[in-house]
Amino acid sequence: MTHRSFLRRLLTGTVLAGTTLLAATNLSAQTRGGTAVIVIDSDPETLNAAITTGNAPGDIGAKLFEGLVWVDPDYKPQPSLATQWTVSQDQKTYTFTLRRGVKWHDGRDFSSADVKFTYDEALAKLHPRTQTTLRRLAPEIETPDANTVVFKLKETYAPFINIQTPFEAPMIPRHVYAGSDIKANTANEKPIGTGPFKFAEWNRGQAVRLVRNDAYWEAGKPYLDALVFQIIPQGPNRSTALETGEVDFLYQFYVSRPDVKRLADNNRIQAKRGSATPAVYFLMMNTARPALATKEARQALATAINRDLQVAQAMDGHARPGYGAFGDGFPWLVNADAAYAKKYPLDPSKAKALLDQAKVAPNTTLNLVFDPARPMFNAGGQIIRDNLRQVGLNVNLVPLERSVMIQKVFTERDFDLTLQSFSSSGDPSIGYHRIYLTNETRAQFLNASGYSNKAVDDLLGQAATAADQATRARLYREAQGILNEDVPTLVLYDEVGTDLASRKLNGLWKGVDGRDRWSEVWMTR
Amino acid sequence: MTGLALAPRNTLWSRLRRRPGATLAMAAIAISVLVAIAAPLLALRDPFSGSAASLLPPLSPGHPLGTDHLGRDLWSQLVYGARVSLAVGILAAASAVLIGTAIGAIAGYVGGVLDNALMRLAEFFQTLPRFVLAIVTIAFFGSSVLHVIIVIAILSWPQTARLVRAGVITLRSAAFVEAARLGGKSDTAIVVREILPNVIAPIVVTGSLDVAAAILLEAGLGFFGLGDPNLVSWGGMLNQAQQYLRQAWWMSVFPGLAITVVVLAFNLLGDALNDALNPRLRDAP
Amino acid sequence: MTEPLLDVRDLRVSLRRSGREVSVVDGVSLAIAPGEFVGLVGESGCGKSMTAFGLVNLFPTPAAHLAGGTVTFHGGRRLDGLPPAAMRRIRGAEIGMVFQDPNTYLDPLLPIGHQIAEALREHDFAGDVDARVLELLTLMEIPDPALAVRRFPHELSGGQRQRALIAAALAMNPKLLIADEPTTALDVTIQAAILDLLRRLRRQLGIGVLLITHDLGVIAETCDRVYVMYAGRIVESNTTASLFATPRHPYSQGLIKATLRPDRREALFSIPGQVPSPDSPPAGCRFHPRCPIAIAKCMGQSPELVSYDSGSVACHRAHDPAARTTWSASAA
Amino acid sequence: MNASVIAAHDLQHVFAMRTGLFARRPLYALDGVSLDLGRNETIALVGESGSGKTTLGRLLVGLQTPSRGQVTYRGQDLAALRGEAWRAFRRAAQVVFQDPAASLNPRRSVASAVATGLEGHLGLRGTALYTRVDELLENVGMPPAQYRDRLPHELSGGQRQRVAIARAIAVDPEVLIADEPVSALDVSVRAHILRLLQRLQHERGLACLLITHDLGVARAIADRVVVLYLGRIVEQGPAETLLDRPRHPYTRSLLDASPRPDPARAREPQAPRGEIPSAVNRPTGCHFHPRCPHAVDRCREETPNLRSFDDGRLAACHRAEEL
Amino acid sequence: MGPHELALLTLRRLVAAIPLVIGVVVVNFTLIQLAPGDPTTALIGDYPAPPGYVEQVRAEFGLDRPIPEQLGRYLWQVGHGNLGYSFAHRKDVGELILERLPATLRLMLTALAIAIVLGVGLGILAARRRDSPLDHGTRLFSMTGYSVPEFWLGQILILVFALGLDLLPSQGARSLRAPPEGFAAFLDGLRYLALPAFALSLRYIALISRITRASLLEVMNADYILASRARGARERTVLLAHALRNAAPPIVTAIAYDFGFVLAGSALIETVFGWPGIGRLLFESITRRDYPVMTAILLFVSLGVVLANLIADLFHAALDPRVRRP
Repeated sequence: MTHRSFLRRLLTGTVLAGTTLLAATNLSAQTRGGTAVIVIDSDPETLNAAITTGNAPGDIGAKLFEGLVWVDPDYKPQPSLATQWTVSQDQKTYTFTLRRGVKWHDGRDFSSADVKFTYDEALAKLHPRTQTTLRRLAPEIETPDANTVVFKLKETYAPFINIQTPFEAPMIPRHVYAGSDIKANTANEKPIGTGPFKFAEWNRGQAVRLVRNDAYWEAGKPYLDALVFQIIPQGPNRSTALETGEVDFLYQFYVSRPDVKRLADNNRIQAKRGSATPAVYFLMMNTARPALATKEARQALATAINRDLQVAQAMDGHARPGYGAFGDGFPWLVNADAAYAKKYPLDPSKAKALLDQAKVAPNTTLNLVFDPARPMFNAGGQIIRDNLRQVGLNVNLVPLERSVMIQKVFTERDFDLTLQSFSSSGDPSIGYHRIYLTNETRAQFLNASGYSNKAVDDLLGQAATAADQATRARLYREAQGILNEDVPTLVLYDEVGTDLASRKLNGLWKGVDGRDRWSEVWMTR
Repeated sequence: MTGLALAPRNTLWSRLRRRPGATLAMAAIAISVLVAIAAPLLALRDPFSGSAASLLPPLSPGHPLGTDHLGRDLWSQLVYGARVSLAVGILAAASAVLIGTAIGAIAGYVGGVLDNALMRLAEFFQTLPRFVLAIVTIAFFGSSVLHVIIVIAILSWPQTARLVRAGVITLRSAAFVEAARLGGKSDTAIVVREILPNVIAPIVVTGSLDVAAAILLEAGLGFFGLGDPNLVSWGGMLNQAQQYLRQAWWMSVFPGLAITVVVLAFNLLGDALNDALNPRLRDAP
Repeated sequence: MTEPLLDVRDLRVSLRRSGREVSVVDGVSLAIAPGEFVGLVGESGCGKSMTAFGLVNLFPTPAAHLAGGTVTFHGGRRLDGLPPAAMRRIRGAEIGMVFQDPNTYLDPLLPIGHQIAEALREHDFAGDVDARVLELLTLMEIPDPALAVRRFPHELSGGQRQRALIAAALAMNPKLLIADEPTTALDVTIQAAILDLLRRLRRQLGIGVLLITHDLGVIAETCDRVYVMYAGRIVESNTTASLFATPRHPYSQGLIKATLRPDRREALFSIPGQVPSPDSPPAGCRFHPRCPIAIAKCMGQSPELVSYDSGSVACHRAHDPAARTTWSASAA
Repeated sequence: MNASVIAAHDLQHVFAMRTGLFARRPLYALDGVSLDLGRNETIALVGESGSGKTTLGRLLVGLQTPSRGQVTYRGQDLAALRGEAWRAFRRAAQVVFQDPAASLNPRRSVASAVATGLEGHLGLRGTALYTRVDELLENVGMPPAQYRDRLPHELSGGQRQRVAIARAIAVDPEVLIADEPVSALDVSVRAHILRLLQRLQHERGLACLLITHDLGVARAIADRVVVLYLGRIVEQGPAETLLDRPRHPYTRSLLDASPRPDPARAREPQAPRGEIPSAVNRPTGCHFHPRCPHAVDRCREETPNLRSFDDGRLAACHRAEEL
Repeated sequence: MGPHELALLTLRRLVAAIPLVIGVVVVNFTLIQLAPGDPTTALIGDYPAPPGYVEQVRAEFGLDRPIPEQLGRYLWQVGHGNLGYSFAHRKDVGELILERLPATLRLMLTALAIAIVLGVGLGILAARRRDSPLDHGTRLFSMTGYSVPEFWLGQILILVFALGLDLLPSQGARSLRAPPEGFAAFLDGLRYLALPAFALSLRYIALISRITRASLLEVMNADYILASRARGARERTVLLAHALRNAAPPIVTAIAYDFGFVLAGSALIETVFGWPGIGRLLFESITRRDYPVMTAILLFVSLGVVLANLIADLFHAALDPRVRRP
């Protein structure tokens, strides 16, 4: 068992034990009332969570909108707008029974027509992530009655139920959006959902304010009277605001890492370590460049770069050193035999030898392109530069504004090395395959290393559609064997996030994602 | 007119020296320039060489000012950073002054439509939000020190141009200029040899203030992460320090102080020069 | 002379320059009787203006200050050493001042009526300020006073500006008017008109006037008595008629001889050399380096101001007949 | 009188003066002025400020171009001069300016000021230049060894003016315009400068135009006097007769107003009424009529022409004979 | 000054400003267009977009048109009061700016008011006691204020006053948890204003005090000051009626001239203090490549500068009769 999964069990166990205990001893401790202040970093581009994957809209949207299910910390789907569901034998037909008596914030009834509308018109066309999935699955949606929805998929897709969350598939009202341009609908600024909180006001640049939905379907919930999403653009200032009590909740995405230790030690603050969604940070190498064309050269870099230092200094310890091609965020698929720790322990003299072998001239200069808005890339770049100098390579740091970086790296492929991070989005097939699959499109956020290996493409293709976990694990292990040897991309670390909250808040982290399930949060006064 | 005349050097020097601020400022500038030149000698370690000993506080063994989040020696960074800050400040200001002087002299001397056009251009550049444009431009051209210098110079010349133009206009019909004209001097000779030496005072003053402004602007760009990460600069150090403000105040305080002191020195010098060169503010004749 | 309006004894004014004290007015004594029109003449740099400023202890530069002497004003009051607040109540109320350049001595941003009224308001004038301003403008012969009150300096001609300045100086009916080169910046025709005005005002109001000028022609046409000043000292004083008829001091003689006249063509004459800088005045008689009849004594010993007939002179050779026509030989 | 070196023919100089949002009104600095300046003579140009004296001087040396009329140098229109001819004229006409402090570059030495034209026009360099500069300084009574390297602020006003004169005569000009050369100087040293000008004029046969507001100065060295009022010549003639017996009431009022060092002269207040009007609002007819004690209706309506009189004088007054 | 004169003067200055403003729009637009990077990347997020999606978005916002055409369309729209549509905020730019404008005005005007009061006050003190310890002290203070990087100062202020002393809030413009009403809301607003307004004003205190001092010193040497004293005027009269009035034009000019820079400064300060104004919107739109918002804000800044200069001109005209003549 990896260190990390152990930690999660431990944490989950604690939280569960805690709630059970509370539930058993004193139910009335869950008091009504209070306003919680949650931090976001900038104005959301829209409040319609069905057409964006932005963090802020997701955060706010999770309180306004609901999916058919929510996912608990053990990745188990739990009933939300759907009370129950069945899966056909071939795993291609999903039937959901909808909750009765659910009303939209404007008082209209929620029905299966809303689900079909949301899928057909919003998610499949406008949701940046879900639409890619749906394009492959091409579901046919039937609504036999107001409370039943049937999805018929073209392909099997193991995580299908798990994407029915308020983040991946939030339900929006048909009666508001039908017949309009969904992207331009004014309801995107004054959203209507079914969730525990209702939209109240949006002061641009300052805050979005939600108030309790008194007509929420789950009686007695939510506990809080209001939620305020305060905008604080700068990381350290967000930490400060939590310390001074100006805000109550800091989602891991918005946490300034160097502050975590101090904040966690503060007895007015509680912390929860652990990421909802695995994500890897990596160094992609341009195999089209002569100096990086050979695997020996790339292995030399893997041997010369200090991944522990990256974790300690670039991430302030909030990461696990790179394990292999897919990190170790999905413990079931890791290939211990091919692990970086075994293959590429830090060894500058061996790296030099490998470089000689690859006929890379000493003092070759490599351009390292990155987005300077990400602090860990600034620091990481400096560390890599220092590491590679030890083995006789010069690194020229090229910080580029995000959109310019995208153009340089993904469109023009004008780089030697680049620092990037990809999120798994819950499954390696969604988020990680794109790092390695042969890619000729030059679209952004895909494999830009120029690496192309038919064997890898085949293995990953099978892994994406294989229905059972054991098969998938075997395919992934095999792929790792190849990829960890070829290292077109060196995974530097797996992110470990930490949510931070005021101790006044109780009942947090009921869902796998800290932004979810705020209907259960209550405030000590 | 005599207001624009620069008094002979010795008296300027003595007037400057009588101002306590000026002496301090010149000393501070001299020290920072020396530090920048002697950086390799003064630095204790390679400023880029990292170690696991990160975030050591000041007065740690081997690290008088402590280390940063990558375990690099702050003192060595500070010393090398002086090079970038001063080079950017001085070169940018010098370029701005050169451009401004040329444009101002041409506009003022030639007059007419050309003057109008050039001054509109100057006005135009002054209306543009400088810092914002600098950010956009640096983001576009990439953040190298040379680009920073060019951008600051291009955005800073109008002030000098206006002053030079005003001086040239006052002087172009001055009796001694007309005498030179009657004496058969060419226009270029008149501008360069008769007029410009007499408008040096405001040029020197704005030049000095421009250095201060350029250092601040560079620091601002660095703070926004638009500095050149392949060099150590004080602004860049502040940018890195942002994240560690609460953990390692020294990462922010030392470069912040360094910027303040050097900028202050150039501002004080400009102010003192202004006083010393402005005859209307002088003591009784 | 009965009780003088102003009696100045041994007035000294110094400048602080580069940490040194430089004496610019060095023991000047002069007196003005009530209603008397007295001239103070000399080249620029002789300390005429500094003498005038010293009288009211108000200097154009903070470097200048009184360094000694007594100033006794009307009713035996001592002005030297008076605290600033008391001195302020004298200035503008009992002693008015008019300056050289009417363009710069009027505040460009305020209507002239306001500036004239300032003198009244600051001295808590008891009567109707507006009426008094109109009265003054009428007295100064400024056309259309009711309109002129609201005019700004730039809307007036040079002559009218000077009249406005005089009006402000006379607003509180002072007993003494100090006029420092009041016509130098003006055209001759306007100069004549302003001088006419001053003469008339003296007759009408009976005020004493101290007129400072470098122009002997102006003195000749206006003053009762003259003081001739050279390098910070008075070298000669007399009634105007006597001074012009029989100047005793070589400097006075030279000044008169050097004055160009439009009515007859005379040989061009100028005094050689220049006024010494107050930083390093010559020893003995300060005029000796320029004086054609200087003797050894002149270089070593400073001559006292000695009275004779109606006047007094500071020259070692004042009683030497040769000294009456000092410049005849050197006239070129 | 010799043949003219520089002559003005019916010169008019007009500025556009802004008087409203879009309105401009003409300001007549000079209007119909003709003047001959011959070799070896000194003409004094007198008048109050605003009469156009300085403008006329600047037009004559080509520092400004007239709106109408022409200036001729040796019979050639200045406007037509180009290249060498223009440079020759530039060299031939030099100016001594009013304020000696302003006419010297505060940052350049006495020698370099005097050298201006020698370098610019004659192309002298090195020893030849130094020798010539020293000669010139000697000539204006400034021992070169003592003054050569001084800066203007180390000189007295009279000395500065001598340097300016040395600079002007350095290029052997034919015409010298002296614009109020002594008005900024002390009474006691004015004669020095005037005498110097007089001597140089005689020695070199210069055509000299002395611009002054001081009739005493005019009387001292001028051969002829020209009186300007509001941009027009009102009287012109030999210095002696003109100043002794002015024909124009304006000349008379100027004379009356000039102070003289003579307390015996019982001068009754005779200052002309009012002040010189603005050149934007010139009175009709004879411009002087509002201030003239002798004005009649005709003066208000009809502009008097400049008429010759048998004593060699010209005057522009309808009543010149009667008065 | 009559209303007629005032109107004429205003009109003339406005007419003169038109080409300037158009020039600013054109250059801003061109510069931003020249800059690499694609605004659609902000819209698409961190995930590979499906094929054709980028093109679709680009077409939708007219980004596929030639730049001159985009400029022409933009100018036409701006001329009609339409500032475009923000990709990042999915909102009309005009509305977006108008929503943010009050906060910025509140911050800037407060900072400006502090700067004017303190700056002019310190400037007078320093000038009145020239070369005294007070003068040197004031100048050193103002000079230091002028030299400290404001973003750094902002963070130090937060550290000291919000964290260290727990006196003032560090973020935002008003209490969000329980918004107060009436006078309490005003006080609440002041508490939030204090730190950012001070941080923003420090530079301008320095600037204004320096100019006030220099201008006063120059004016105090003027002849009319001497004349006023010779008239027996009290020092208070000399200072208020003559000296300050005559010293005002350069001070006003400097304030107007720096108006544009105050906004640039507020972009930094608003970011540090989480102030919901235009400055931060600008900063955010730069990082998001939100072209329409950037061009619109740059236009606003330029208009602000033009307006500030106009006000300064009118102030001059009110003060100085010589300027009043058109």
